[in-house]
Amino acid sequence: MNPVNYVYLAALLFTIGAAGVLIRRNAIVVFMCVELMLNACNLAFVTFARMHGGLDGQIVAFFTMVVAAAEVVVGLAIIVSVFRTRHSASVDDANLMKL
Amino acid sequence: MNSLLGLLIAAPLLGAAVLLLGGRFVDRVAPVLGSALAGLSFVLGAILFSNLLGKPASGRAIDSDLFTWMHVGTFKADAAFHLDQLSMTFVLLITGVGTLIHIYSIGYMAHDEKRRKFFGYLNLFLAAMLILVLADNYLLLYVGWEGVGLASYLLIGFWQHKPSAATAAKKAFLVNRVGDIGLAVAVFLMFTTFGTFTFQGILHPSVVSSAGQGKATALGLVLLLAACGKSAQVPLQSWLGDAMEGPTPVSALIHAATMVTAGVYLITRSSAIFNAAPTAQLAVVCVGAVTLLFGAIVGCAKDDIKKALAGSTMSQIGYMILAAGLGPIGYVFAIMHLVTHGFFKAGLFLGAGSIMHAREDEVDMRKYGGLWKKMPWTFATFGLGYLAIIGFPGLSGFFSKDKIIEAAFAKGGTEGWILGGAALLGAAITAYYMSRIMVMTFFGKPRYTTKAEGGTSPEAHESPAVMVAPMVVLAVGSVFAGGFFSLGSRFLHWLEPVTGHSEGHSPVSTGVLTAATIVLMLLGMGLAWFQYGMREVPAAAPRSIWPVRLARRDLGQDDFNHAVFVRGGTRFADGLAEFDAKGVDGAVRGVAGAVGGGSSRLRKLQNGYVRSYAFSMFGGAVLIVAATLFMRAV
Amino acid sequence: MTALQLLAATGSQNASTGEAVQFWVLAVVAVCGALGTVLMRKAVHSALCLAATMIVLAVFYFAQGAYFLGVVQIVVYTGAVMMLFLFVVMLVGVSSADSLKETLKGQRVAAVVCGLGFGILLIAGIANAKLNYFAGLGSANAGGNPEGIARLIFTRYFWAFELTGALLITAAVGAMVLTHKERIEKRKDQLDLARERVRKGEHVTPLPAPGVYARHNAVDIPALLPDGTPSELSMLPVLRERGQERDVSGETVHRLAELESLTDRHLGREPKATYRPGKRPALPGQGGGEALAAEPDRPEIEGGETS
Amino acid sequence: MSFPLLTVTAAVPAAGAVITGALPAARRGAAKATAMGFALATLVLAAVVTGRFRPGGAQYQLTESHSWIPAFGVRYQLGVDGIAVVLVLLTAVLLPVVMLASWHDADLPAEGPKDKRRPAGAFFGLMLAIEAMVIIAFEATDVFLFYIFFEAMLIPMYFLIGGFGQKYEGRRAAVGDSADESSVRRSRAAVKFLLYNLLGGLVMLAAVVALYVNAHSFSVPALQNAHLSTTAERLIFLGFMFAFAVKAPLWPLHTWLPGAMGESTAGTAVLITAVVDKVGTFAMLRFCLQLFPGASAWATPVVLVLAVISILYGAILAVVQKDIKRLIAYASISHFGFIILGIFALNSRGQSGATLYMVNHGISTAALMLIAGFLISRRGSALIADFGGVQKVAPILAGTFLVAGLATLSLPGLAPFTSEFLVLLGAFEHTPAIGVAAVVGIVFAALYVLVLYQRTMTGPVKDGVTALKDLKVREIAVVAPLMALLLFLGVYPQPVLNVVNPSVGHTMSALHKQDPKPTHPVAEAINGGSR
Repeated sequence: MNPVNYVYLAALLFTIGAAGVLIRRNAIVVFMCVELMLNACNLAFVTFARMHGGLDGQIVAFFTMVVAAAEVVVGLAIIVSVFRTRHSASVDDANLMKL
Repeated sequence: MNSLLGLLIAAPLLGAAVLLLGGRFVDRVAPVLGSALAGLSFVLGAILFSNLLGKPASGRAIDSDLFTWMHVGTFKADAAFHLDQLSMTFVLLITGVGTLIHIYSIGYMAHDEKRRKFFGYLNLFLAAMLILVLADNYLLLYVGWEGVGLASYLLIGFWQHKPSAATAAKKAFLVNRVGDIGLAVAVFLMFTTFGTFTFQGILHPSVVSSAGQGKATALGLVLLLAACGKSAQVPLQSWLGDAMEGPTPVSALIHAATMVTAGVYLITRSSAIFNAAPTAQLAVVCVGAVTLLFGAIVGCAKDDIKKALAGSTMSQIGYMILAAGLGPIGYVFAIMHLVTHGFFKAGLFLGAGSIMHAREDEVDMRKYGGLWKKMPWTFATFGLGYLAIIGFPGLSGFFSKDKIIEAAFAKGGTEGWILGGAALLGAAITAYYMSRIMVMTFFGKPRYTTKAEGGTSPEAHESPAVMVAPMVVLAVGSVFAGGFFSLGSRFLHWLEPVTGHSEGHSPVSTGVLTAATIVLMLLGMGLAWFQYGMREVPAAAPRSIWPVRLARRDLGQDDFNHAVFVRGGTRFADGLAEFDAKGVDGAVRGVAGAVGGGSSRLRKLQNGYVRSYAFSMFGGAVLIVAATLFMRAV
Repeated sequence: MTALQLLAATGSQNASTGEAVQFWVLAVVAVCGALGTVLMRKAVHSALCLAATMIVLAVFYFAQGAYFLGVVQIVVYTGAVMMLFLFVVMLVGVSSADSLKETLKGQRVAAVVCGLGFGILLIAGIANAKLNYFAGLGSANAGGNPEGIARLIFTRYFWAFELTGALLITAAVGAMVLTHKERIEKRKDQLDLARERVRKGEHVTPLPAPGVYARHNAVDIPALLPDGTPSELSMLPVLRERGQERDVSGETVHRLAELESLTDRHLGREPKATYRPGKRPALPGQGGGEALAAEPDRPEIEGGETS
Repeated sequence: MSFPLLTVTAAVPAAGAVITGALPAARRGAAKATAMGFALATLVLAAVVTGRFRPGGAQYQLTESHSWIPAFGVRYQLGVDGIAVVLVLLTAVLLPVVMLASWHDADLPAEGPKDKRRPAGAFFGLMLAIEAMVIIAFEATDVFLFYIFFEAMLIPMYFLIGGFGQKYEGRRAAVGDSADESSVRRSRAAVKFLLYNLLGGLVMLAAVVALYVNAHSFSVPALQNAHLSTTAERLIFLGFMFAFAVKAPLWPLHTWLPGAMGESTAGTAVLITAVVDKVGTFAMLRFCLQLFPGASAWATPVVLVLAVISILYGAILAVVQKDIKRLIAYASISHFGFIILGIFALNSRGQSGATLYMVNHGISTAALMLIAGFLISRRGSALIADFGGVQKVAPILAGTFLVAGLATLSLPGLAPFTSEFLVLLGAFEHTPAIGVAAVVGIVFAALYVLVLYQRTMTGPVKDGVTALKDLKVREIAVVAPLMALLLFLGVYPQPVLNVVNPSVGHTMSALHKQDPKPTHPVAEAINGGSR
């Protein structure tokens, strides 16, 4: 098997995640889909690291994880506080920016 | 001597500065200080004059280079002065008459609370006029040219609280500005053609002819435009009548004796250019001839004594311009008439001022009459000026005007006959309108009722000595100047080195011409006496036939200007303002509106749903990936 | 050296068969998990599916020689992050499911089309790229994978690493600030609450306690109103939300009717009063209580006594 | 390394802006004093710069150069030529004068709600910020550096226009519109100003990028030797010219100016027209002509015609304006026409004249506008129709107003005449028809000035004017130096020309042009040597 299949898999997961972001309305699920996309990218990075024979790809994936963790923390905090005020976790309900 | 030249100008300039900036502190000394500085400048002029007389006739010139004014590349404009016979003549006239009028004003303006400013402006005028005639290049001349325009503006509008005065001042300045265009273009043309604009550089027959007749004609025409503006010649004559809104000493000094003759100075000074451009000369004589008749006709119809005199001034300057346009035959006589005119017209205006002073600024001659008994000094001096201007034999006007008529005939051919005829006719009309003024003012019964008699007018009285004295001096000048100048062709020899002179040969003999002039003059006087002396002058102007009405309305000059320039210009400007708001700015606002409309449609994409935005991002990403792949594939 | 390590170490065009098998099996799981994340209606299920995918990915990391990352993936992602997700899901309402109705016109179709297009483009792009040679991590991992990563992090990526530290701290502080609720008014004590109730005019008395006739005082049974219908106020809303409500009102009323008919028969009169919901017995509490107390073998009694 | 004089000259007002702006709103007096102190310090520094500048030396002097963004070759590169020196000095001279004139403009308004009041510190801080940016724009010899400050000065200007309107002593005249309406119009004018200039800046940005792509440098001295293809040169020239023509402003890109000047305070209006807009004409000289000589020559006919249109159009529209400030704004449009005419006459008379014109116009417009501001604030209205007979009640005000007006109509003896003459001469040398057409502008100039003077100052004293007070000591202190400068430069402009001429010579050599020779030079024999 050619390890490039990992990249195909990553592309597939990324696409599914992206579609999920567009389709789902529950902010938490949207967030999960974003995480899915990030994970797909990580997989691609790891595969590329293997392809190039260096660890830099893994480092990038590592940083991605760190940043994702930070993002999750803040993002979920936002969701919680939005939920508190609006009693809804739907992204469609947070539409105060609408004209 | 060189430094005296600077001092000559500096004296009145200093006076202007002190009087205008000094504030209330100099209020009390203002009349004396202003007059003293004018007198000082006259004394300096006299010293310079004696110095010039001491030099040989060909080398009578004093130069004074003060500093470099502007210097860019090959362009160099100096603040430099050049005194020769021509400018000397003007210096003496300006400072002499100027001093007299300063003195007169001490009396005339005694009760005006702003007299400090008045004397300041008068001094400013003297300085500017001196710069005008002493400049050694056309640019500095331009400075003086506009400077006298400014002084004229300030003095015409001296009684600013009168809207008519403010309007007249503005009009004078604007019409003069139109003429200034000519002078400015002349300077540009000189520089691009000759690379210089100094008198010494350009005013030389070989230099002017090197540029060709076309350039010379162009120069002559633009200079004529300038002269028309300043000297109130047709078609830029309309401001002079209104300029009579200014105090009468101003009318005497600026709008009779000195400033309005600057055009004559300009043409005479530029004789080398005009000599090389017959077409331009023809234009000059046409302007002169037309104006001399125009002014004379207007002068016949006016009941306002100052406006009648203004018409006369216009006419007399027409004579001068005519003479100057005749070329070397006429330059000297143009200047001679200018000087004699300076005396008698200033005298006449001062006389008019004296009458107005006595009659509380009443200017309507129909409300005068029989003043000779009450104002003997004024009557005497005014009468002498009157005799001088109509060319009564032996008085100044006779000598100078007669020469001009002769020179006009000497032009030769049809042209000569037409010009000479016009000049002769002008002499007759001059006699008529001046006699009219004289008769209506001094003779007949008084057409007013004094307060003592239960009327509104004050009792007429003779003016104080400080006003009478200058009038007497000017009357003496009016009587004797012409004879003095003509005796042994003194004036001719004095000026010839500058202007050149050639004797013309008139197709009519001198004796016949003189006789004809005298006869015409007597005819004019007789007609006036018949019309105004023999019968009662109505207190209000009677309805008359249309030529008289037209003449009363300044031959329609203001109507024309108003219809074409004022109303047309206003309409054009309003249209342009509309265009600016709707057209230029409208185009901009149209674009803004289109953008606004477009974005209010596009705004609907902003539906506030985050998923929709995310979709846009994702769609964009898809497009970018597709484009990248496509580009790589291609 | 495990077999996996060996597999990863060899720089070659092809992975070993073992890895291939593992890939094909787990890839299916991963994709299913991903689809599940997107398609499950309940957030909890989505989260679990995502966790499954993440674990699979961790295995793939191991397979590709990224041991450190594999561990981090399991510990941080599957462990910490996913638990955080679940936590929030519980906080926000575990039962809330997306309604199936799409509010944005065409959004779902467009998303699917776009997604498909994107996927096809990506895959076409990858196929186009001819990624054939894999250098492998043999030399890079020679000193141990964590050691190699540590070396890089603390040398070349030192500043980036420091920055991530700052980022994490900021994120933590940010999360606290965002979720912290400042108490801006005085905390209401019992007196205030009582006053408020009186002022509003509803529930002047305390809320009814759950449970019926002392036999059913368990929290999952609503109290009955005088007409025999259950009082919603007496129940915890959470239980009702979960569908864990036990309505015993029908049974009780029925039994009451039985009791009355029994009494009528005993007193020898016409059984006129059958159960009608609108009609109330004169003193149902008293009479009922006695009657029910006489019933010895009701299984609910035990439950009721315990509470 | 030598003392970075140019940097310090720009940094002092910048520091002043920060400090003044940071002072608490209550400390109004302190803010004013601080701002004035910094402005005067800048004036001293500008004087030192002028003193250190050697006319006839290197083209750019007192240079500083540091790498800034090496990836794009952007350098922090300063240097002044003669043109920049006089303009820096002009800016430094005008700022204290404008501040003194605006001393109470930012005080609390007599009426209006409290929340609409703005601190004086912000007003004076913004002025200093503009000064700093303008000075550095004059000094920059790096296109990118120039561009940044060319754009950045819009921000403080925007707040000055939008935030501070004309202040009236006592009540507004009943004839004017309400304070709210004027506030709305003011913010619209500010937005218009910003949009116009941003658009210009945007086009210029594209040209700046294109310039770098084509020439791989931003340094003016280096770019002078760069070779661009004809098409590229023309397109980049157009991009630059558009921005400068908006700023200058040249017809038909002028419509922002009357609004901006009409709605803001007199001091702000002076800053717009006498300081900020000068950057546009200055940049035409430095960038358009020096970097794109071929394209400049190519575009000259069109620019000259537009300049003549500006001259006549601005002057004619000035005549029919009903608002004093808008009248002055249109007059400025006319004057900018003259400046651009001189610049694109492509000869030394025109360019020296245009530079001198920038200085003189700065002074004369400042004088006219500031005195008009005093007048308007006294009367509570800017409408010409509300005035009449002012000279009777306030002779000093009327007199100085007349002098400033006469300077505006270029009366000989006052500063603007010399420059206007040189500009017209240059234009005439280039194309006589253009010169003659432009000369007609002097009649209209006389018309609008005299009409303004006649309607406001002369005639019977109108109601509402009777109690008008004459100039106070502070206001005389504002007007006197301007008057002195007008007179001095009118009589003796040579000091400025001496500084400017060598730089114009550099520009001329960059243009590969020489002054036209007289067609029929006066023979030496007759002339007896040039005087």
